[in-house]
Amino acid sequence: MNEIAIMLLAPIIAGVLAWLLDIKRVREIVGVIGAAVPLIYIVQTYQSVFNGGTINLDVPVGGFTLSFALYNLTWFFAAIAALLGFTMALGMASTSKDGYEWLFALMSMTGVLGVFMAREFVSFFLFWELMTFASFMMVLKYNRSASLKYFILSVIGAYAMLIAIGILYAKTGSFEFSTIQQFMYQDATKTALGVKGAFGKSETILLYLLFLTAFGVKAGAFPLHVWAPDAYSETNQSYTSFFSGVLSKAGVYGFVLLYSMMGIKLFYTLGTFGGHSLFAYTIAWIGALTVVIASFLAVLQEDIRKLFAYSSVGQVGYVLLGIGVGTQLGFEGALFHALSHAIFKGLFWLVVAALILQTGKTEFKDFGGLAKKMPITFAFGLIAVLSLAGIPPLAGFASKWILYEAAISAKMPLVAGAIFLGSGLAFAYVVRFLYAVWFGQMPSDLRNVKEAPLPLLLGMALLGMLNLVFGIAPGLVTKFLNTIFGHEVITGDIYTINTGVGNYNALMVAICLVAGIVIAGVLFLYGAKTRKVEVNDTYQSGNPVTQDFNLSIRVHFYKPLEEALSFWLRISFDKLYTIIAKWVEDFAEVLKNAVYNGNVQSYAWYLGIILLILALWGW
Amino acid sequence: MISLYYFGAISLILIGMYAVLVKRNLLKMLVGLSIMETGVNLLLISIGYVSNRTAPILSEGATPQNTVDPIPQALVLTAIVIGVATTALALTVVINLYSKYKTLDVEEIRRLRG
Amino acid sequence: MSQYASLLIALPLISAFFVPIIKRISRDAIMPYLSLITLIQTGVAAWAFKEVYTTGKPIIIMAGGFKPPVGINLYIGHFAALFILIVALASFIMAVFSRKAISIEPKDKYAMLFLLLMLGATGMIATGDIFNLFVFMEITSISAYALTGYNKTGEASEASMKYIILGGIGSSFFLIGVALLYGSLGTLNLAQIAQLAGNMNATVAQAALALIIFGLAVEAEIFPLNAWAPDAYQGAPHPITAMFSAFVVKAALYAMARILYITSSASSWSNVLRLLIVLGTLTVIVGEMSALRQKNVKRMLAYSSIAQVGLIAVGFALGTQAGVNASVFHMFNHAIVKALLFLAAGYVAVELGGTELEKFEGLGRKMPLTAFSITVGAVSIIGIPLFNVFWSKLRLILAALSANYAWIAALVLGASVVEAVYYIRLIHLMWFKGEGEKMEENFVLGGIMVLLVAAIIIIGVYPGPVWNIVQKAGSDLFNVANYVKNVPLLGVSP
Amino acid sequence: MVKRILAIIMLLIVGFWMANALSGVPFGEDKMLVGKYYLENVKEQTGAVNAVTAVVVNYRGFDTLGEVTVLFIASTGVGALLWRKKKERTAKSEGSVVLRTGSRILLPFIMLFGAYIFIHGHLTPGGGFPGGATIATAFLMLYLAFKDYEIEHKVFEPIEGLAGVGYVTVGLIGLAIGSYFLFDWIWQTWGWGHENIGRLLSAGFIPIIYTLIGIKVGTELTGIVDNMVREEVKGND
Amino acid sequence: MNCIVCIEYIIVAVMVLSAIFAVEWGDLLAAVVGMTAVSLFASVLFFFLQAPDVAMTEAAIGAAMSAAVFIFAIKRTQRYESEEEGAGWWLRW
Repeated sequence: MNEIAIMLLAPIIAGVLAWLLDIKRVREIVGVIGAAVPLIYIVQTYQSVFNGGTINLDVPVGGFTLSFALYNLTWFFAAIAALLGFTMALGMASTSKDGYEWLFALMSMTGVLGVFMAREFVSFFLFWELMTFASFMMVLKYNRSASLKYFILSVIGAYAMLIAIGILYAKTGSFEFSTIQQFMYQDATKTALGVKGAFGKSETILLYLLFLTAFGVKAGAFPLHVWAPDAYSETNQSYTSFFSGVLSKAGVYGFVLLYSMMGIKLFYTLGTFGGHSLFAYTIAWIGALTVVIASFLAVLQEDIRKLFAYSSVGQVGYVLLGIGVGTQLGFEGALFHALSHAIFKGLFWLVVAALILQTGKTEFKDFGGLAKKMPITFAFGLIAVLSLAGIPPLAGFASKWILYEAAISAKMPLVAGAIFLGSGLAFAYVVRFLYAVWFGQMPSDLRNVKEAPLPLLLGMALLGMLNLVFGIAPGLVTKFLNTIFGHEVITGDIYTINTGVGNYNALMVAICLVAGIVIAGVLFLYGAKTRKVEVNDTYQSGNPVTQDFNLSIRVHFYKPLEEALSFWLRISFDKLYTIIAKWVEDFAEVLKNAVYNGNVQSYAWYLGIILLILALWGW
Repeated sequence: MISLYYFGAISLILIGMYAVLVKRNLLKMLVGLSIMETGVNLLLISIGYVSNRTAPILSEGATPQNTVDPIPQALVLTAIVIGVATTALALTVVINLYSKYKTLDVEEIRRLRG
Repeated sequence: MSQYASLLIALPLISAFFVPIIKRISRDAIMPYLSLITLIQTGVAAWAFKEVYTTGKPIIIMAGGFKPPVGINLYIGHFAALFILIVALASFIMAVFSRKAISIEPKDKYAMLFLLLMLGATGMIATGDIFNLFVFMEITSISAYALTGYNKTGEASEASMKYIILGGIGSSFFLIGVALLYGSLGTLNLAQIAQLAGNMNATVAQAALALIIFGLAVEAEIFPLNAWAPDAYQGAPHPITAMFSAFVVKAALYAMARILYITSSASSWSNVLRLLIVLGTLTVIVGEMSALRQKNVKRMLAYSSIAQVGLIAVGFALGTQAGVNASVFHMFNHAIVKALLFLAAGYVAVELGGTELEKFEGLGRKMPLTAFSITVGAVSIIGIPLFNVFWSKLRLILAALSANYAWIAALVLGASVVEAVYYIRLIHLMWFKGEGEKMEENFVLGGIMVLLVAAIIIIGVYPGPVWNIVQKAGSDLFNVANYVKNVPLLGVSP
Repeated sequence: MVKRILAIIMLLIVGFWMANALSGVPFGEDKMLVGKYYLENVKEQTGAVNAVTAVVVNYRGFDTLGEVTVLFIASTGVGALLWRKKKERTAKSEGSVVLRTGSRILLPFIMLFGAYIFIHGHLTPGGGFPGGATIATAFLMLYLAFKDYEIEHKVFEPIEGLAGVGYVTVGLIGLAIGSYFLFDWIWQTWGWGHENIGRLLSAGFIPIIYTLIGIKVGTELTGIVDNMVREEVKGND
Repeated sequence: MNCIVCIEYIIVAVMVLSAIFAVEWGDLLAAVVGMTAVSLFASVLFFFLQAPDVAMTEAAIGAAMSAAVFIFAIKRTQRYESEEEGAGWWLRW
């Protein structure tokens, strides 16, 4: 049987089984196996895909043919999905409560894989919806309003995509990506020569905006990000590792598609702005805005889940930014960052899942000093923190570095600035996470917290390893990514990456770092005179802090920043959308009561009025 | 210049419609409806009429050439019966309504709304 | 042989007339008798369906052996065959459901009216003569009036009253339109009207067409002529509500579309289309808006089905083959889904005594099967892929875009969003709210629900075969020349 | 008041529109197309002298069937909606002496007249529906005259049903013999009564069907009247 | 103009008049009588229009039967319509 078919079917079948059996242990085992199958096939197909091979699958359904293909680009995304799916399954093995979660978690995994491997729009859309629906069901179980927000935005995005697909189909008569791509190319050349193409300017812009909405919603790009924080935090955290790590990447993949299909056409239609292709520049700025805003909001959160939810949004912003840069370097950086974000954010969410599982707390103020209690989790948490904050030699640094280089080389200093600012803010919030949760004084009710359960730790271990590996040997990734572009965008061997602008030798950095740590350790052990001090209440200029303005790292640590930003924080798209929704509902109420007012006579009047209209329009 | 019968038929229809639109008493509305139906029947028949011809009963003296169109008459036979059926049913409903609401004013009878 | 398809009309009639005798024999035999008759009707309809779709030729039933236009002919083409089957099937399901749902006397009269409602819808779909269409429409609507008021509560009588007044006005104006048509063409047969419509006096054609569409639109629940619908849906007994939504409206819609395309050669035809598109759009908007904050689930479903009707009407009014196909497909899917939803909601009402939203809290624990089928139906009507309604909505969008009506696609989007809001409210209420202990569910109804759910999902996963059938039906509706060719017209010409 | 004025204006516009349309259908002109065919072939095809009857019963048989059905629905619906556990007449006073004696004497004649009307439907104006209505008026008189008169429900309902069954059965016999539903087997297949067109025993199954219709309509209208007259009485329990 | 025509005019006029009365009379019994009158005049017009069958049917069913049914209904509900034209009917919608 075809690999793709197995990769698509295995998770959902496992999910259905787990749901039907719904016996503890059994469903976990089934689920993990189901999630492992795609990973196995991904690993197995690596060689052939690396050497430029493709695997195809065509399924005729109801007048359409669903066709899938596994080649290097799709393989890359599918690999992310499979990997995260597997770790998610490991995590859920210890955090999931019932078969329901298994069913929809694995269903969404199938959906994502389908989206990544689809080769034409019908299957793309079908699996897109499957993924949306499954993730929605996951959220619905925990919180209705969050799920509703998520679902409505998704439906808007989905139908925006559907309309765009319809327009494309009506013009090109095909759903195939490749066909549409060629059509667009010819059309673009026509436009370039000034000949009237099939797509007018307005139509092209419409298509662009529709796709922007469709993919922007899923990627959580500003200002369509409002669903993300709630949805990410209001579900099973192990699932969130997949949700924020991979589902958002579906949106990213969508942008990549948009480029590959309509890039040239859009370029010729929309022209350039300050030397950059306008449409790409918009995407870049959307990404930059997302990064900055989401990072600021993340800094101000008091709830771990919310913090990482916002930070996920921000990190996806990096990816969009990289895509928006528009150069091949930018693309490669974006793809790399997609991978590294997936692995470190997945790791983060697993850590959070472990914390919540073991302590039942979510607020910073309830944590503290857990490093002693959960050392292994702490270790992986540390790796994740370093990687997210972009400290070499971890995956996060490599990818961000490439993005930065790309932005500079594409002469987008402002965007590069956004990257910097984002990194700084990221550092701010992860430091808080690091200290407030792991160090400092331990609240009395956390005395007897246990280490996280084994499956969860395995998941973390896998992701942590990869963080280190891709950090130290980024060449592994870049080499593969080069095959996508067909030539060496980023040169250098496994350990060093050379973007042509700058050069980064991860191994060297790593060695230096290890050496430094060793030296520091030696000094610490033998040189310094250390004395143990009991950590207790934080003091401000000698006095114990009063509750009203408690600036301990656990509570309102960034209160001053919040006050500084208070004006900007009042502007919230979330609130805006809520207001609009409420307004619509009230309007609906009024309309309903006005039209269906229960009086037969007024109904008869409606008939009369229609007759009148007919009569007047009759002349 | 519109013919007399058309005028009568249309005016009946309009008067019936007027009753439905203006009168708040259900029975009055139904009176209006049945007047409307009468008007429609009259309209049909007068459409089928042909000047100076006899009824379509081909007994003595009546040939196919000098009789009026039988189809509208057949239709109107049906329409009349349908009309009376509707009226009877409507009145039954009115009786039920009155026993429940103790009024026939359409502006009181609006428990179902929104 | 094919003339035996006239049993489709004769069987319900004779069995309805026979009910009083059955009642004399035994009062308990009535409901089983009802189910039996509907089952036989389903068999006949299935036979006719097979006949039509194997031979590919429509069945023309000539009453009294007179060729049209002299005699009245029934035209059971691809469309009619399909929808008569749906009518019979839905009636059978609802007849089975009635055994549980109908506790109010007099059951014998209920059985008669039920059969005649089915007969009326069948006739409306089958007939090939415009005045005969009027008669069958009256049969349908009068039995609908009676059944709406059947519960004899104040609400039921009120709803029935509204329905009667609006329906009365509508049918009167329909008849005026028929009179104008006859006066200018001298024939009543649809095929011949299609032949002669081209050389009709423009003003007469416009007025006649407008009035006929107006009269039918009252039955077809086009805004703002649909004000009776929510009340009637709410007041009627539960099986009857399901029948309304499943095929009574559909029959009226079909008649509207048929007459629309029959007269397509008449002048000022495109104006009618434009008007119908506007009205359909308004129907969708108002229907969804009204459903948004509905406290009573049955009424909510009613509004949602009104909105779907609007979508169907818009599809018909696009004036293209693709649009008609999409609409027919949507009619088909909507019939299945709404039958399921109203069946389940009615069953809940029978068990828990009411269809207010509070009654549905914790339904997932009380009646898991019912709750599950409601969920599937709701998810399907929202238009999630791999459920049947998605495909028809997709076809509708594609048709609208290829007809250069981009905003209709946007309309479908908006409708789906609003549907998502209120249906998810319901789903969440059923599964994640309230408490309650498991109560055992009726086996037969459970089986029926499971079958309908299976149908929804199968069509959703593999819409191919149904789509082929629907395409045939749509072309039967759209391709008027073919229709005229199929009817063996006698050479009666001016 | 505003309502009235608006209504009048609106209706005048609509009326003008309809009149305008009707001007395209001139009054009193020969617009027959199918009608001519009927008039020319009615005698040999159906044997009825009264073309309207022929159209009603033979050519447009489906309409008539539906018409009967509609009336049947009406009476059924009236029965269903006015159904109560216990119903009886609550008239206070008898009718006047004239009415009582008159109705006693006239009853058979009225019935006979009604029967005449529907039996001679194919020769003279009239037919099943007026005939049935006439019979119903007879019963109506009885109701008005006597304060505790009630029809035999046990008899009426089955008769009503059986008449309908008979009608459909005649149609089905047509389907069996002439292979068309509502086919006039007596006239066209057996060819009875071709010689005496214009006399009673002709016109195939028209007299039969009209008789059935007459009985049916009479019983139905009577049933409607009966249901309307008898009111619910609260059983003393 | 010959006499039959003027009779037609008179009948139509009376018919329309009685229709108006039927609509406007506050006493519902009177209104029903007016409605019956309309039906009867209509059946006379049917005679003039060479439609004896229709005329008979209208007289028997359209006039007599529906009048009877109406009267019974009035007997069981109320006889006088309470017609107060309160202000702002559109507000009460």
